[in-house]
Amino acid sequence: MQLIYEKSVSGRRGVMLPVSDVPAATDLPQNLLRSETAGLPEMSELDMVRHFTNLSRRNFSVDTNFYPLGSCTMKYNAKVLENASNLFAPLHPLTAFLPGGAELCQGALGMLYDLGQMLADITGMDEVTTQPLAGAHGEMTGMLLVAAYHKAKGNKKKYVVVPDSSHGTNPASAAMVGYEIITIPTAPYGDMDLELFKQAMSGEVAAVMMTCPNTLGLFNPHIKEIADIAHSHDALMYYDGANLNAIMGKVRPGDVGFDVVHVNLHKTFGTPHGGGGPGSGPVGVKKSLIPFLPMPRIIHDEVSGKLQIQTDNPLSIGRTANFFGNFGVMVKAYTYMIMLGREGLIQVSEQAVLNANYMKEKLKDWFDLPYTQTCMHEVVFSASKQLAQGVHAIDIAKFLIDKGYHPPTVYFPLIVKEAIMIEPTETESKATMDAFIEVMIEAAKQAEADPDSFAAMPVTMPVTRLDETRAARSQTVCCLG
Amino acid sequence: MQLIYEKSVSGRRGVMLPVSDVPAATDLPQNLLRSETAGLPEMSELDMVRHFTNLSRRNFSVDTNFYPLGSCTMKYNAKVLENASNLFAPLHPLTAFLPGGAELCQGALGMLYDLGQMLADITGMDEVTTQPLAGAHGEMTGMLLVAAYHKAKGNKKKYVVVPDSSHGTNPASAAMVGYEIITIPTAPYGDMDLELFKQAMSGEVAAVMMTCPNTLGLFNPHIKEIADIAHSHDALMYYDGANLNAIMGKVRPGDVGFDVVHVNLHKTFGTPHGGGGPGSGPVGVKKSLIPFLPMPRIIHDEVSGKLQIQTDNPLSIGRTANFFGNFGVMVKAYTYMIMLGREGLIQVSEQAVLNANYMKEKLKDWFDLPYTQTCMHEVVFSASKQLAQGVHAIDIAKFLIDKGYHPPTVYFPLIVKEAIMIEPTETESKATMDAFIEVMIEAAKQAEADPDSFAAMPVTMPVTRLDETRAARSQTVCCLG
Amino acid sequence: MNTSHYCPHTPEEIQEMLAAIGVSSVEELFAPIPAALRCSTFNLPVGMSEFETYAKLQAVAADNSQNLSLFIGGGFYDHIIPAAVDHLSGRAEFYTAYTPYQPECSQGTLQALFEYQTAICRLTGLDVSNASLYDGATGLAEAALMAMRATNRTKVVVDGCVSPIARKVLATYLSNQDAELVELPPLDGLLNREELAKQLDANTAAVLVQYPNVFGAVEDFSGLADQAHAAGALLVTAVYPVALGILKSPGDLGADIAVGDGQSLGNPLSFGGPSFGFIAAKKSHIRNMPGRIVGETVDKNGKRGFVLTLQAREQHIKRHKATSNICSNQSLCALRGLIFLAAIGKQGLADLARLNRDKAEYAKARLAELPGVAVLQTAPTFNEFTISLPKPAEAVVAALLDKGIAAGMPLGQFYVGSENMLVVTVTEKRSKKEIDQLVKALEVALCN
Amino acid sequence: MNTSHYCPHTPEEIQEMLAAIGVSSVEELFAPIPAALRCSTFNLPVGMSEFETYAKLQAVAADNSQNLSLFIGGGFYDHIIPAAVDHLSGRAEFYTAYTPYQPECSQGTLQALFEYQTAICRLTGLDVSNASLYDGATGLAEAALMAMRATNRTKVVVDGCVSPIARKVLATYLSNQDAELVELPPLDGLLNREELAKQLDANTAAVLVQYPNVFGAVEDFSGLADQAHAAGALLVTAVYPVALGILKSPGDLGADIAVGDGQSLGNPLSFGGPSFGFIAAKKSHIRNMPGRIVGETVDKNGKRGFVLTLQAREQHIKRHKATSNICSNQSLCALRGLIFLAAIGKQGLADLARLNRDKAEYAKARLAELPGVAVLQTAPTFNEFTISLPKPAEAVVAALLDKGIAAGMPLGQFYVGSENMLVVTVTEKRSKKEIDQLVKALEVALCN
Repeated sequence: MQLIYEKSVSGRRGVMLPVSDVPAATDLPQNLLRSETAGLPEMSELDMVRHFTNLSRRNFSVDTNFYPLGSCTMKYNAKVLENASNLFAPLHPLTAFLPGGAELCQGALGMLYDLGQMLADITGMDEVTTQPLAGAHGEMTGMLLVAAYHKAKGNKKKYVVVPDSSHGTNPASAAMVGYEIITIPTAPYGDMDLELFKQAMSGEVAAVMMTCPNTLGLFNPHIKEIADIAHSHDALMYYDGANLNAIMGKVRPGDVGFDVVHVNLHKTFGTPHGGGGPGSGPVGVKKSLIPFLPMPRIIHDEVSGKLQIQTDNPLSIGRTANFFGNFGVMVKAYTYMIMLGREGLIQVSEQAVLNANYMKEKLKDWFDLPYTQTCMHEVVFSASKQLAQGVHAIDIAKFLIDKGYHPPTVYFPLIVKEAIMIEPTETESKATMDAFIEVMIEAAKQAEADPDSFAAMPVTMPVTRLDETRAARSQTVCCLG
Repeated sequence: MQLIYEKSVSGRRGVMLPVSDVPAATDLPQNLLRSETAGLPEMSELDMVRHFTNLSRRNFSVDTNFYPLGSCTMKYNAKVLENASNLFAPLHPLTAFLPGGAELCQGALGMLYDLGQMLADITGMDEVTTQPLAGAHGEMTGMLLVAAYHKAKGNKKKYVVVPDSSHGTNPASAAMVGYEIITIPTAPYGDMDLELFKQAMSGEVAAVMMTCPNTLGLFNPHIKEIADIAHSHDALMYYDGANLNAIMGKVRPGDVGFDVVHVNLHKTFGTPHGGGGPGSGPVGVKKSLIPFLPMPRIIHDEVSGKLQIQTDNPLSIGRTANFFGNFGVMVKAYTYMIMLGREGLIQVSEQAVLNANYMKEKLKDWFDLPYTQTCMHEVVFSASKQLAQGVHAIDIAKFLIDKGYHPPTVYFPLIVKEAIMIEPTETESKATMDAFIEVMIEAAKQAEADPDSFAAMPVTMPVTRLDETRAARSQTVCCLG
Repeated sequence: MNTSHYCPHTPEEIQEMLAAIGVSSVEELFAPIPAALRCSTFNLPVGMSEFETYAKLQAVAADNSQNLSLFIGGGFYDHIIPAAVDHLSGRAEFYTAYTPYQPECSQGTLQALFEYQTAICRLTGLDVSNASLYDGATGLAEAALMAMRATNRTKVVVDGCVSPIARKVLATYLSNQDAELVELPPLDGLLNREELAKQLDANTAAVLVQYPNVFGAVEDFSGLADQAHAAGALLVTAVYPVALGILKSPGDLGADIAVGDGQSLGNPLSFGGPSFGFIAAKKSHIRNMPGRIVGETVDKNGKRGFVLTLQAREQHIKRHKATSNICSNQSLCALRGLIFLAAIGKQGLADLARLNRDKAEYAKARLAELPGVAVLQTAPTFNEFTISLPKPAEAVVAALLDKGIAAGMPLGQFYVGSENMLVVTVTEKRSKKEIDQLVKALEVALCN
Repeated sequence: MNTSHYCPHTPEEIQEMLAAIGVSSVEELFAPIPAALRCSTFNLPVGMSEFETYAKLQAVAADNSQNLSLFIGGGFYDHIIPAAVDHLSGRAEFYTAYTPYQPECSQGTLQALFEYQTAICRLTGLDVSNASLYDGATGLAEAALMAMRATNRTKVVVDGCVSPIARKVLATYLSNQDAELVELPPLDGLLNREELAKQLDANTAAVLVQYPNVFGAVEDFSGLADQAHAAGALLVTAVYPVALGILKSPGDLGADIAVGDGQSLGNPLSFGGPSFGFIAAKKSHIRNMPGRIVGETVDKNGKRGFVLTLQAREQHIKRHKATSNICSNQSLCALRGLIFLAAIGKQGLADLARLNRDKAEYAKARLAELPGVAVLQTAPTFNEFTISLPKPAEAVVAALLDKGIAAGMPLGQFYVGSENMLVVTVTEKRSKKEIDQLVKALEVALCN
């Protein structure tokens, strides 16, 4: 498909603007004006609409394809969430900061407050900030809170401990807060190696960042012991909420020793992933960390029953973003949560785990399963059997594309060779999973029978396999005018 | 793709209903209850959404493909029209008929009244009813008005005259009002044969139904003379507004002798075609026909400045549908009209005609052009040259599908052998037309070089050419449970 | 030239195109229109930007009472519409396509309409359905014409308990046909079977009844089909599709043709339209059906596909001998109906129907407790019922409108002597609280 | 089990699946969680139907003042959003997909992001852009970190005329880094160049400025890039993208990095989010860029296609050595930005910018006529300007809020001694009538 710039025609106009009802201002001085009009598209509205409609048709998506992308929780995005979020489109965020402004946005503030309360309840935390704009942003916010906590206590801390199965964002977020990383290998049974962990712990460790269940889909049974050890060094326990979809109503991070937790609303709480975002990564903390929460903070005034806004607090880490975070995303998550309610969310986790274990059971004879125990919401296979025939995980992925399935996550977690990480989510029906299982088995058979056939895949898409090296070398990241 | 019924799973539930907040009623008597629950789909919401999203992707449409379907005016459907129409979703039509109800819907009534006034102005009529639900429904309404007029005058009328180039709806609508049809052949120059018309006219003719420009895209220069002849027999002139997109601001049906006109809002006024509807077919009339208009009628009270509703009138033809017609469609048309305004609508017609003539000029060397004069908004070619090689108009159509174009209308008008009727509309850019022209020329060349290749087309769609005879024979019009 | 929305050409492009055509101005292209006939144009106002236009429409919308507590129905019902209905029918590939004349590139619309036809057949218990008509009222008229064609008779007998608006449309449709229309006056809000028996003769094409009827009654129509068939007439039933979640289907009743309005299936009230009409019939009548019909077939490779079928019935082929003049129908509204039914599901529609009845029965019982208020029907009702008031219904309704409640439809405008009668509708969207407010407000109004 | 929304299995299916797994209950699957750790669950309320839920959200939305006449900005602007933006970004294939890790089945997102990057490059006059950051404020912080990496220096100098909120975010981001942050106090609402010269030293990584600045001034930054570069520092400019329709681009100014908030490009106010941050830079800095970048390449047949590129910078490869921790960005908001720019078009953005300035200049002139009101800036302004009032701005704003007018942002909360200062924003959406009402209401408030 042509680029929109290649379809542009010089002088063509798109959407008309209102005609001015005020006098034209005198021109700005020449030295402030741009040398030439920016080379934006010049399209008719129809051509523009057709361009983007047809571009959209070149995507796989949850609404068109099964999308078992492990660690991303690609569940159904209920349509009512979109409608709900649109209700707040005209609300200007500064409204809340005008004199008496809180009074003008009690609905929005109340929604945020209630959302925080519900998230605190689900995770076992005492208070939640909704400011972080995505999971990684929540991690950074959380680590800033950890740093502020230690600073206030006069602790000298230098390290953050992460297992080698962790998401890359964990060490990256800790690094943005100035910490050095200690990585703990995964033991053969799939959990962080407990002995090596114990050896690594010291008074210089600021925090331990865990995903639980981890990226292998396994719940660490020693989590409480780990937390106790960490706390004995006055290290805080950080919970990466990426996999919260597995455990709602079963276990609460706060109850097993975690002090800080971020939640990915776009995973567990059904808000759409938007082709890469926006997400939302609220952070919950235990009481000891509340003084450090970022500003603004919403406070429920018991006397008036109204919501108020705290904008300053000497111990606060400051601000990690504008205002209250990705509000529109939170409206969607809130809508999802009150719609499903307590029983609904518990059922979500139960059926997410059921689906993953079903997938595991049905495919384990065909693909190598490095960790065989009961998994939680996702299961990690390896294409090592197929690799013996020269077929890589990425080849299986391209096979699946040709069959109309978005591939699972491949090559993550890094600790599993040729990893294939499948997360069906609870919203997929048995029929969909059975059809996918059949295609996966077909891939395994074809890897045996005709391994060379994979190199040409995919063949059903607008493009065949793309040359990533060339992209990195040429660094063509925009189209010159 | 599987049918939705084939994807259903017994016992599966879709969207949840509210839990009742009132006591359960006692059961209805058994003899009133259905014997078994109707076999509707049983789908999860995700599976249902995926089903229809993927079904939608099996359509060509204006937003995805150039769609030069002659006589249908497949112009761009502005997105703001959808938003505007949604604003009125909760308004119950009976509101207007409650005591004092008109007062409760002044906005809606005012919109309808203004729309009628604007349509009257554009067509040169004196009043418009918005009740008819589509073009053909407008025709029937118009013919009922004609019949009522003659009845009131004591005229004995039996026939309606139509040219053979007319839309099938014209004779069909006249027949529904009890008239017999006299069909006038088209003369070699493309207009209704004037001499034969004169011979056909008599005191028994109730009306002459004309499309002008006609379905060949030609404006009849004798239209005023035809009207005068009709009127001399006290026959009324009916204007089929299907092709109004060609003439806005250039000529008004009312000014050249037409007494009744219907307008297709879904053609000229940019409302979407919906895969076959809903349309909207308001009917405008000259003063002499106002007493016969269907009820309810909206009246502007000069004294109060308010809109009122007339529900009864002894001469009225009655009701041709519920309430005020396809209101939501009219909101869209109204939005379109006030947005474009006078100059905008004139430009619409000018560029629609420009585009059609450009298409005509560029293709006339490749396809037989039975009528060579300047066309209006559409141009009719014939595949007779290609037929000599055994390639039919339908084959050209399938060739175009494989190239990503919705085919023009084929085999209509019936009077042109192997007709290919192209209506680009004003919203298509030159680049789109040039690309289409190139592909049409390619088709012409391929018809010469390799006529046998067409039989296999299309090959790029989910199905190849379909067996229509088998469908008519098997009469499988629903899926048995 | 480029002064307007949606007309893409630049002045340079226009010049190129004019040169290719061989004329010097766009105006020249209008030369075929004789100068004497040219208009001095029309008087529409100057156009506006999209932003200003939408703001204007918002103002128009605000100038209506759109937030009434609705206890009115009369053929248009305030039902829930799952969000997915808007999102899916809002797919551009659905709403910006047209009639699927070219089946290979229209399988989306065609399969959806085939699935719609199936839903209608299953809901009505009949064999064949078309792909939609305009609305329920014109559907009733089309059914009468269809019965006339099928029986080659000209007399149509309609129960006076059928919606008065639909009967008006029916009368208008038949007014210039070779047809005799007989209306049977209601007997205590029900079909007058004795009068019906008198009207059944050798020229009777059809008997038209409705359930629930305009008063809300769900009548026991057992034996009615036999009675009609014995006289060689067809039975046509107009039905409320949500009620069919629990009510005996037209097929169960032995009806030959069923029609109804599909608004209640996923289409907004929208001041009365667009909605859609459905029509279903016994298989033997398929060639007399009006409108588009989608049929299943196979492609060259034997793969299943869908096409418009039996087009020889239609106007674009048969012209004045067609079964109807209908061309554009209400396809997108029918699609919404299908999506609604698929979203709610098999058991869901039954539950929805029960929920409607539960709400209405609660309201009926509470209203019946008010002094001077009596329930008309002895027959069971669904989500609509008629009460008689101790004073004119119009005045009472007007009083409640001032409190934001549309209490019901006064019957006096439709039936002489019914000035104190009110039809009250209660859908699943009315909460107990709203019903209690209605009862309270009515009590106050009746005391004043 | 099937008690909830969006969980599809029937009880029979659950039994089948459990049997396949070889357990007898779903609960058994949670055995890996030690019993002692299990929670007694949480206390969320009982769920609701979609209809009830949406009604609740409507009530929440209604409990806000969403219809104020907005003369506030401060980084979030009330601009028109063409209807097509919602419709196109509402395509399910866009919004229900995720990061395009598998390029062949994600060419829609990838090409759109490539086109977005191009739009940002052209708007900013710079060479490379990423595929979006969270927002403008975090974008400024990322730009500072990027400059530190590029220069291997640790001192960041920020103009005090940069948005106070963005400066707070910047400070928070740098708070635990090996970094020194210096804020230059504004000089008459402009950059204090003398102070800047003092702060430029061998450890200065970047100078951060904003235009229009927080007071609304469009400052002449000629020579600033040379000044920074002479000290070996980079120039980072935070920009308001709508203003770039007419204002000199960062590239024109010689800036090395440009950042900004994309809300004004087709994203609703939505109480502050989601929006998106853009970042663009000279080509030499591409390997120091944070976040996703889409690059052009070819497939096996030489056909053009797009992929995520230079991923070696990113956290999922580089972990703690990544250029940033960002993973999910604001892709859909960036897409909206692109669609907005494509809808408005090249000349349209310039016209839009002029329209904003015309409205603001009109308002400025009218307000300046009021007794006691003075315009702060001597520098030109775009669509925002600062006025001083004869009394505290907070009180005046409060008085106008009562009349439905959000008259501006009082500066006192951000700058000591600015209690009488008010920043007034006027976008193209404010009609002359609204501006006149603001002036009138302010006049009244000042008299009281």
